[in-house]
Amino acid sequence: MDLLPIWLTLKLAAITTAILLVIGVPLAWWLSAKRSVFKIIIEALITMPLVLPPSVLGFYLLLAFSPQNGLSKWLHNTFDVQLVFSFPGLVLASVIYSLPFMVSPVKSALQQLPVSLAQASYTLGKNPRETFLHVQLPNIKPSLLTATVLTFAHTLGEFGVVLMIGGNIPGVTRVASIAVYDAVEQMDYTSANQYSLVLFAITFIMVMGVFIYNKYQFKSPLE
Amino acid sequence: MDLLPIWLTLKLAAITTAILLVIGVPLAWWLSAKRSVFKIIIEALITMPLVLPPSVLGFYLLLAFSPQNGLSKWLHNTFDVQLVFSFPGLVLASVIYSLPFMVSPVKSALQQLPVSLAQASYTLGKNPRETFLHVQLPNIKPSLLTATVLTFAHTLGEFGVVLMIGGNIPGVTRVASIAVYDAVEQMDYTSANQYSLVLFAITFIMVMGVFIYNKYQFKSPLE
Amino acid sequence: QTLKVAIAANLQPVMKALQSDFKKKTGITIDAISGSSGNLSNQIKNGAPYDIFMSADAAFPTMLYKQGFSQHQPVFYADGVLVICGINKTAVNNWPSAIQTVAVKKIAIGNPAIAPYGKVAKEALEKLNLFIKVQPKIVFGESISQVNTYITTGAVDAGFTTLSLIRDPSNKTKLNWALVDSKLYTPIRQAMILLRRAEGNKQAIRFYKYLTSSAAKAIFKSYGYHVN
Amino acid sequence: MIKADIKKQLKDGQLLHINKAFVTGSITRVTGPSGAGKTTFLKMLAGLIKPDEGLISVDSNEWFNSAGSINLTPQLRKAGFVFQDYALFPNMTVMQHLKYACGDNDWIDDLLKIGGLDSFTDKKPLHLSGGQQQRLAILRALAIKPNVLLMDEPFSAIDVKTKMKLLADLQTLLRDMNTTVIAVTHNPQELDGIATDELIIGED
Amino acid sequence: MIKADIKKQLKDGQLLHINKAFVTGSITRVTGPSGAGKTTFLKMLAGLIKPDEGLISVDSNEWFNSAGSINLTPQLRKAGFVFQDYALFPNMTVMQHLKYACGDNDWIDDLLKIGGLDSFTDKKPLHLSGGQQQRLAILRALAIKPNVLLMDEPFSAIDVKTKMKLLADLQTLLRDMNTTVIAVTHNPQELDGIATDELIIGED
Ligand SMILES: Nc1ncnc2c1ncn2[C@@H]1O[C@H](COP(=O)(O)OP(=O)(O)OP(=O)(O)O)[C@@H](O)[C@H]1O
Ligand SMILES: Nc1ncnc2c1ncn2[C@@H]1O[C@H](COP(=O)(O)OP(=O)(O)OP(=O)(O)O)[C@@H](O)[C@H]1O
Ligand code: MOO
Ligand SMILES: [Mg+2]
Ligand SMILES: [Mg+2]
Repeated sequence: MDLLPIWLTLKLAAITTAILLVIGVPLAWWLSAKRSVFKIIIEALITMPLVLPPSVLGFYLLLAFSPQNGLSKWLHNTFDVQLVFSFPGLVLASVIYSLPFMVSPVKSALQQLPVSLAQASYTLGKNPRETFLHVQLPNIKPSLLTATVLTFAHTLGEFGVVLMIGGNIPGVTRVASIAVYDAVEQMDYTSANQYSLVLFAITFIMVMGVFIYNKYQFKSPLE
Repeated sequence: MDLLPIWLTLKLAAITTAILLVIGVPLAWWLSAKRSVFKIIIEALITMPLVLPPSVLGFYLLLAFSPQNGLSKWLHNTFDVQLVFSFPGLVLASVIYSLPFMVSPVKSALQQLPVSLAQASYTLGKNPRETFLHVQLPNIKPSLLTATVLTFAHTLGEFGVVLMIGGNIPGVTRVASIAVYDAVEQMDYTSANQYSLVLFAITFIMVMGVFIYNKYQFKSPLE
Repeated sequence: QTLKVAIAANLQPVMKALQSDFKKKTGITIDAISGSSGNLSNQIKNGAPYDIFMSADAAFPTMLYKQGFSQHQPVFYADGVLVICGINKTAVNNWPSAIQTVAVKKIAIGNPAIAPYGKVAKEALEKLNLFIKVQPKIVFGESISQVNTYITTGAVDAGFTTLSLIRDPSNKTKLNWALVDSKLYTPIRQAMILLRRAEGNKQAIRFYKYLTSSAAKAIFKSYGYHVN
Repeated sequence: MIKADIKKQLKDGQLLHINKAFVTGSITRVTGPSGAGKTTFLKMLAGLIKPDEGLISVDSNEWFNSAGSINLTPQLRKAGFVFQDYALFPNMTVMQHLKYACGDNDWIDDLLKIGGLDSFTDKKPLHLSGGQQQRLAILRALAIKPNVLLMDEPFSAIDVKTKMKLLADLQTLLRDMNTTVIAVTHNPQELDGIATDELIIGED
Repeated sequence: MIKADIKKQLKDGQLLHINKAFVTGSITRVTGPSGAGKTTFLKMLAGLIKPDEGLISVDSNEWFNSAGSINLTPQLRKAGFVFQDYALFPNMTVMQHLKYACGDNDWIDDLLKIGGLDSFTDKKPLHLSGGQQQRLAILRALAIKPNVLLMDEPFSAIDVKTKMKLLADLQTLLRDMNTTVIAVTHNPQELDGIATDELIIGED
């Protein structure tokens, strides 16, 4: 078994998760506060990758990333960044694809905190940012962990989008899910089975780990 | 645009959702009650399709569904049911694939009900089944609706598994997500775009609908 | 950076031999990316970073050439051979009548729109006036590779594929097969092009030339392809 | 006569040990600091929490006996229970609450009058004030005509005037039914002149 | 002197109208039935809920004025607030709560002694009894040395003995700081002899 696709997948998942922690958590915070119709539309858009066929997402990304496209052309000429059939492109696609896995659980956890927690912090003179960092975020740690692990695992499992905009290039876009597909197509069922088992083992252990941790952890009275 | 794939997809999603309501809701109830290590393992397994690459699931289903396989052969000989390249096969795959979308939200909603609700019902002499039907289920309606809509929408979006076990048969297994992929591969971007827009519109309207409903509905104090 | 060669799925078995032979001769490593000819063409159109595209027909490379993805006309490198193949004998012995029996439940062919081997399979069935009759049994593979998968897992009883599958020494599944009469389909004239980004890439040009060398021809031949 | 001699290791480490007999028809006031185990005690009587060891018997029936492995379900004990958080069913109207508990319409009408909820029969809990919610919780527990009525802070949300009227009515009713009442309260003056017995849990 | 003349349409349809002045250093007891709007009134004073119209002024500063579109944030008002549900931070120990609120270690030590929490400084709320949690909520509100102290049912979970001791200590402290106190309570006897003024909300 060629381990390159496994490493590539882990790298993709790690980078995607890191990016989503940075942009997804503040986004969740923004969404958790007073709702407006505009926010509901944004939230629905964020949820879309959860339900939209990967082939539809892949198709639009292919069009957007294609060098024929103005923005992609400009990116390519200016920064020498090509998005289609490239690792940066996969990262961007994965960020979009896994966004709801980070945003939704964090958002609902924030909404489930009693409002009086933030209010108490305000009456102590603390601004919303301090309140978020010192009061709200520390009290949704289990949800944050769950969101992080599921985001990571879900990115490991990304397939359809990569199939369309990745192109199965070894070491660049040939992630494990594609390697399984490729091995099956090459009738190399031994490799397909090995990749599958590795992926299954990694994701299963992660999911189990989170579940058991969430069961046995010091339970906050808020959940 | 050939509308057959759209109808087929809607049919698949409707049947899958109906089946999952019947098996997923009791399963969620069972999981929501006192937890054991065994239940955690079951729960992790149910969560797997959310994070496992569709190509892995597709690979194993291909092996399991192949008429060479003992069980499939028996099914075939006894009931004349063929699972590979058939609509029943897609239904079975979709049920597995969308299971976590039904079970997880219903389970957490049940767990978030105050335990005293069920206890109150018990002290009135009601058994767990009556309590579930008359007290617990009616009070998680919004979550049940969300789970149903997301299950339906997520089944609409199924791609990787169908790609591997469907065989792209018009009217049987050529669902909309496959039609998009197929059109893109044929460089027929007009059709790809039409299918994509239809799928995007359907799923977006459903997701928005649930979000708005959940916002404006009569809010139960329990959520 | 290694060379990236996009290959039509039917070439998968022979490519392994070509790669190792070329590596032995030149020390150059090649990454092969396989798919149906149409799928690969679509990827190239959208910017896939491939150096050479080896198609299963001439139409796709010609289209890419006309659209400016190459500065050179496509070049023929081999002619493919269509076979019908299955795990059980029943489906392939006297296949035109066998595939009409109830014993044959599913028949795999490549997607005619993107896989040239599927296109000729359909053509052969149509010539025999069988296509309409067996249509309910037909399943479409995304590429000839997927057809091969369906055959070797036993998911279908029979499938139309390339002779190189049979000649592939690494294929351990015991297969029953029969040639499809070459009069039933237009010759599968497989062509390749050197893509724009490989322009001036000495290694790419070297492999491109190697493919029409006698050494390569011998390998193609041993996998059942016709070369001249 | 209800006899309870039970032990329970509480989650916070304390050992709760209660040994007490309640005369049939008596009204016992249970007091004690927060977290002492008052709610836990009531729930053990109702069969909602299992004691670690001991014995609970009601007249000649054993409800719980760790030695004989007897542990009746809450359904079989059918103790009326007024929960500290009311535990009303958000999906049910006042009337549906009472109909869920019992089928006797005359009895339901009587209860609605006693609780002063007769003009709110089609309201769901969300649209009731805190005091009305609490009264509904009491009526629901009474709807099953329980022999034992366990009440956890049953009057905390009811203002003094309403409480006095309700208590007077309840007293007659409970005397008629000969119900044994065990009521937890934080306010030591509450139930003065009504309670006939007292249990203090966890006072050091 | 705190002056409030504010109106608020409550979610249940009632109109809450309060017009009252609170003398600096006074202790006002607020009573009234459940749901009348006591908590809402305190939150409007603290800037956590916006009144529909009216005026709130503290000495010569306007905190809220619907005519002049003035509405100070809670951060600027810095009213000490003891929440009905305590609103303790589950992630913080007793000490961290007080340090989050103020930087004066001597003051924190004083508070811990008054609240009898000096031996629990490294405990998180989950490991405190209800009464200890409530005392921590009071100490946290005092940590910012507020001019105005708003307390919502601050003694409901504290047993009588502890309450008496705490009240005595608080009284001295509040007098020293000249803090204006507004305290909601359900128990009409509570704060007898301590409260210097009274506000009844929503009694018909
Ligand atoms: N099923 C259980 N098993 C063991 N301990 C429990 C159980 N349920 C609750 N406890 C613990 O018992 C202790 C006492 O809780 P309980 O609710 O009985 O106190 P209480 O006297 O009713 O207090 P309050 O006046 O605040 O209502 C708490 O520490 C709680 O965590
Ligand atoms: N931000 C708000 N705007 C309008 N109405 C509100 C707001 N917050 C709460 N209410 C409503 O005001 C009413 C009074 O609630 P409040 O909590 O002030 O009562 P209370 O007097 O404190 O009762 P309790 O004694 O039960 O604590 C309730 O019907 C509540 O729904
Ligand atoms: O080799 Mo093909 O392009 O799949 O027929
Ligand atoms: Mg209690
Ligand atoms: Mg209040």
